Amino acid sequence: MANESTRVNAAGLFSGRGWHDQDHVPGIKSELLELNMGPQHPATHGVLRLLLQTDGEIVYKVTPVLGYLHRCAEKIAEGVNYKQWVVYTDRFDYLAPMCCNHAYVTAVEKLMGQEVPERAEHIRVAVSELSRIASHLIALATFGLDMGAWTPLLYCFREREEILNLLERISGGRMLYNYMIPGGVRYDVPNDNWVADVLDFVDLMEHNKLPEYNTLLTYNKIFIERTADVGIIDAATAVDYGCTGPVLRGSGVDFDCRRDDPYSVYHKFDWQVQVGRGEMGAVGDCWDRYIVRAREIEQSCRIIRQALQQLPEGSYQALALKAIVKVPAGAAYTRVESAKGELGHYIISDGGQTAFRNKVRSPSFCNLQVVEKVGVGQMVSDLVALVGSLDIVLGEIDR
Amino acid sequence: MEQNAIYELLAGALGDGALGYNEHALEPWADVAPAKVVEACRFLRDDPRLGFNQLMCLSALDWDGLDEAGKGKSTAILGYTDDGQPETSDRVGTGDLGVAYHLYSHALRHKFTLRLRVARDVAAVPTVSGVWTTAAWHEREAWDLMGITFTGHADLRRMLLDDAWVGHPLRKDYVMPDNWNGVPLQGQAYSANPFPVETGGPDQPAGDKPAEG
Amino acid sequence: MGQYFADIVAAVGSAMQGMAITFKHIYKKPVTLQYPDERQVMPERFRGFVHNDMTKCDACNICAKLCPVDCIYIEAEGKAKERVMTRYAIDYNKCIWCSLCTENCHTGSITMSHDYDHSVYDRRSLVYEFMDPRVAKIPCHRATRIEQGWWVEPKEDKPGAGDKGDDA
Amino acid sequence: MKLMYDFFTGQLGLDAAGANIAVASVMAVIMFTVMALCAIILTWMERKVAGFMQSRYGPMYTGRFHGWAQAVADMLKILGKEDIIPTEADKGLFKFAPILVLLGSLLAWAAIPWAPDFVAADFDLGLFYIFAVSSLVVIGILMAGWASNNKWSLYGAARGAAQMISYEIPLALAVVPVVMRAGSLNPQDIVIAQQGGIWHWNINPITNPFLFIAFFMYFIASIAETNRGPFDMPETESELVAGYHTEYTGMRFAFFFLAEYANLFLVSMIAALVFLGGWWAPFPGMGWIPPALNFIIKGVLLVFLNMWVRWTLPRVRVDQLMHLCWKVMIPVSLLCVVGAGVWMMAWGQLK
Repeated sequence: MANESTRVNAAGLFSGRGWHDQDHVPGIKSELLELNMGPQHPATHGVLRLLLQTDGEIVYKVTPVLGYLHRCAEKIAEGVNYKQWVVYTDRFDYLAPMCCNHAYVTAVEKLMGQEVPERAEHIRVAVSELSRIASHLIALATFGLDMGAWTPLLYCFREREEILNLLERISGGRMLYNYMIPGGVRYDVPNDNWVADVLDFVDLMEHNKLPEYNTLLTYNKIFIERTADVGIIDAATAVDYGCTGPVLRGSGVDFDCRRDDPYSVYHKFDWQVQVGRGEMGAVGDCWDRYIVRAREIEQSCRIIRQALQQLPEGSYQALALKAIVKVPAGAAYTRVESAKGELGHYIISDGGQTAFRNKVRSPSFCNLQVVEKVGVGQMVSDLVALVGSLDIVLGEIDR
Repeated sequence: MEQNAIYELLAGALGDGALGYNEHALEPWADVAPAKVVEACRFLRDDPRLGFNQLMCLSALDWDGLDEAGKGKSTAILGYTDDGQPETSDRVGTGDLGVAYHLYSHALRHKFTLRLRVARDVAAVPTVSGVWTTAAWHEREAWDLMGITFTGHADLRRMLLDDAWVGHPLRKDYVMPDNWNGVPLQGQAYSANPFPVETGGPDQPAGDKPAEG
Repeated sequence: MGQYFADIVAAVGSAMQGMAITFKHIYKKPVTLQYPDERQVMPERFRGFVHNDMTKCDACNICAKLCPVDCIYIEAEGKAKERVMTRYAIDYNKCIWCSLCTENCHTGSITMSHDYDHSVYDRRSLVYEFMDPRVAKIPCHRATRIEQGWWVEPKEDKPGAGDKGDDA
Repeated sequence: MKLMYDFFTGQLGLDAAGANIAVASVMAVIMFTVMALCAIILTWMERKVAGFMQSRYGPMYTGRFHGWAQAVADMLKILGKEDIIPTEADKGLFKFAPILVLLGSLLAWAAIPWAPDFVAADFDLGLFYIFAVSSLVVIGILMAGWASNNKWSLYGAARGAAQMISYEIPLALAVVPVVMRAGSLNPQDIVIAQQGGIWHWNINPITNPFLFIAFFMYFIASIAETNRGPFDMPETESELVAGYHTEYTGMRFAFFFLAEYANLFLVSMIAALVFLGGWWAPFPGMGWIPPALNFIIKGVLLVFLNMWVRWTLPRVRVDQLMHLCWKVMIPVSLLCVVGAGVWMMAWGQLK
């Protein structure tokens, strides 16, 4: 209900009247409150710790502290052979593990110069997009929960359960799949009409589930009041801070690795890249990032439909499942559009069984850095909205 | 724009700073002198023909144990001997450290890779966080895990590990300490059975029921 | 001034639509399973607890080597021909259910069962000794539970809660 | 009340003062058991309503049929919990805060008329007394937030106090038109004034549209008064973990829990009393339903409406909360007061 004049434009409030330097009440010394938001805090989506300095409700300084979930995955990559490390990629972005598998496996194939059969690529795209929908569902759900809406969380998890069941039938695992290997996928599509079930799910998702979330949350006035003009990241800041994925697209930059730096068989499908246009407030506010994710679910549904309808026959593995995968010496950086943004692997191999160096460029790591700049001057509730809209996963930040 | 054309422009701008260009590698990269890296990055970003406005990835590297041809034995994690004791390494790292910059241009849709090598004992590289702010966190992580100091960085603290941690884990000659503030780090040996089951003891695994025997 | 009333109308309108949806869900059938009494039918490729069939296993050590977390402990004596295995244990504390061990087992003895609910009172009983006759059977395995009399047969699942794969 | 009074003075031969005390103590016992029961039933109802709205069952296990014993189990569990007081906490305030919060809502129950002449304390300023007493809760919340020596609780307490104080104004303003129509502050007179079927209830938009708007103002302000639904800023899970009662465990937390549901039922009963015709049945033919049951059914329906709103709408930010109160609710309430007055003058409905 707050109209233009009274809306607390936090940035304006902060810079406009120099909130801090003047004494509120002459003679009474007031100082900033030093607060710890995290690592055990419901709003930080995992073990992130934000050191806040606040003056009343307005946040004066944010310093993220990371490393609570550091599992030395890059050091382990130097001791574990290429096939065994696929298991560790599941644990980076555990909400969209198929995309992480896809990123690592594409990198190793580029190093090996390994051709992947068409059928395997189609299955990989379909399965990655299913994982992306599952991840976006959690993003919508937890962002709604941060805004206080309990019910959308349960509906999104109900849909996510469907996806987990489908992925469980094809790969065997519910949340962590270890499904892709350099040169293809480990199992073929199950023959008990899995493809038909996926297509049914996709139709269900696009035609009556998404409209339901939209009426319940997206176009709810209170939700719009809480997210429009909040945590505005303009395009220049987004690019300068290396943000990628829905965060970058929410700020109006039309960039998506699947289309602009094509890998796998994405070039065969037609779909649109969703960009934030500032419908409810400034371009690049929390609502834009939210709506980009919501619309990306529709696009993923379209991609899955095309990928599975044009599923070619043929083998699904280029190399027999040898125990050890040999990779010739060399270095390569490849990137993939994972659910959170651009997930890149820079692998240097020295011809041995294990990688010489395997650097993981995780999207949430770069997206989170924006909080230091954009979080200042927001209210505490808006900071929660900002962190929620960035949709960070601490598994891939701390690696 | 073609990779080597980009390199020509860079060499032109940098003069002696650009040390060389490895064209026929899987992913061609340009070597740059550490002193000139900020100038190179600023040029790559600001030149209208190049426009590298996104630093995709800044990775710290340790070239110890890898010879020129890119072959060589990478020292696996210092694992455990058969009887379960951790292998201590007497090897002292001699190779030099390095940093790799992967750049991308949104407008012109092309990529470029920049690498530099720096001696192990004086591992200092000027920071590029002035050019791309995203480099700040990547450099803090590089300092934290690899031990490369970035001169001119705003607040070079450890990114992932605790501030009181000693040593830089991703170096090839890194040996994990036995414990940290009293917490045993080595843990039980991997290969041996962590819980030797006595024969017939009271807490003989009794399946699901509480172990009242 | 117009914005003032537009805000009110938008707020009331969107709140009503939201409430209509939540009310509709009251008379829809809930989708949750009452876990201990109703169980989901696991699909055929489901990766439950690792189980090794001692009769077929010939201590070739491939599974121990392939395991990314080294949770399979094998001890054997003697050379190739009269190689005798004295100990085969899988440490379920560490096992991450990645089924890499089942891939390259040439005798097919190591398989992933369909059991997933396995809670014990003592961590030590999670290190399961396959060769040791004294040790009680694995509590999680279906056969053991049927013996102990509290196995709940997974009934036909709810629509969309997993397919009709048989329960291995 | 009169019946009990005559019974005590008649049969037991107590003098006037003794009979009054006896009647008051009997009523106190009744009130407390009703409140404890209401807390338990409403807790169970909330979990069931939330469950079914979110396409799940809610408690099903304890007590076999639809988990009816879940709330009783919760209460026993809470009583069994360890009673932790944070070391640096201000012990005195920490212990007294929950009592004050519970006191605030329990006192207000005394003036609620359940049936004709069946009310714990029947005095002419009943409605005024209810609103006066229920502002005690604000002090309790501030005490709890400050005493638990936790920065997040302080945030919750500050937000809670600001919200409850500012929402008392529209709450009271919304009731003023009803008092004008009934001509008295005594809840019994207000209900008697709404005699006859649903047509004579205050909420009837045709007899007085401003009263109809006043009902919604009252309902929204009552949600804010109980820190629930879209206005649960003081105890948001996502920011302040549990706001002012984060550090409370065991019996003290049970007080807060009890107070929340008692307050919820209290505001719903006042709404039923003031707008929906108290203990009168909606249609003339339904005279056989005992009056108290009518009253309770209306209260529970309003509680359901409250829960329905809570489980649908997202949370309003603190400054938007204040804007809603001062810039929207109060002007509209004032409009209702003036409008209702003029409307009544025009149609001669004034007593």
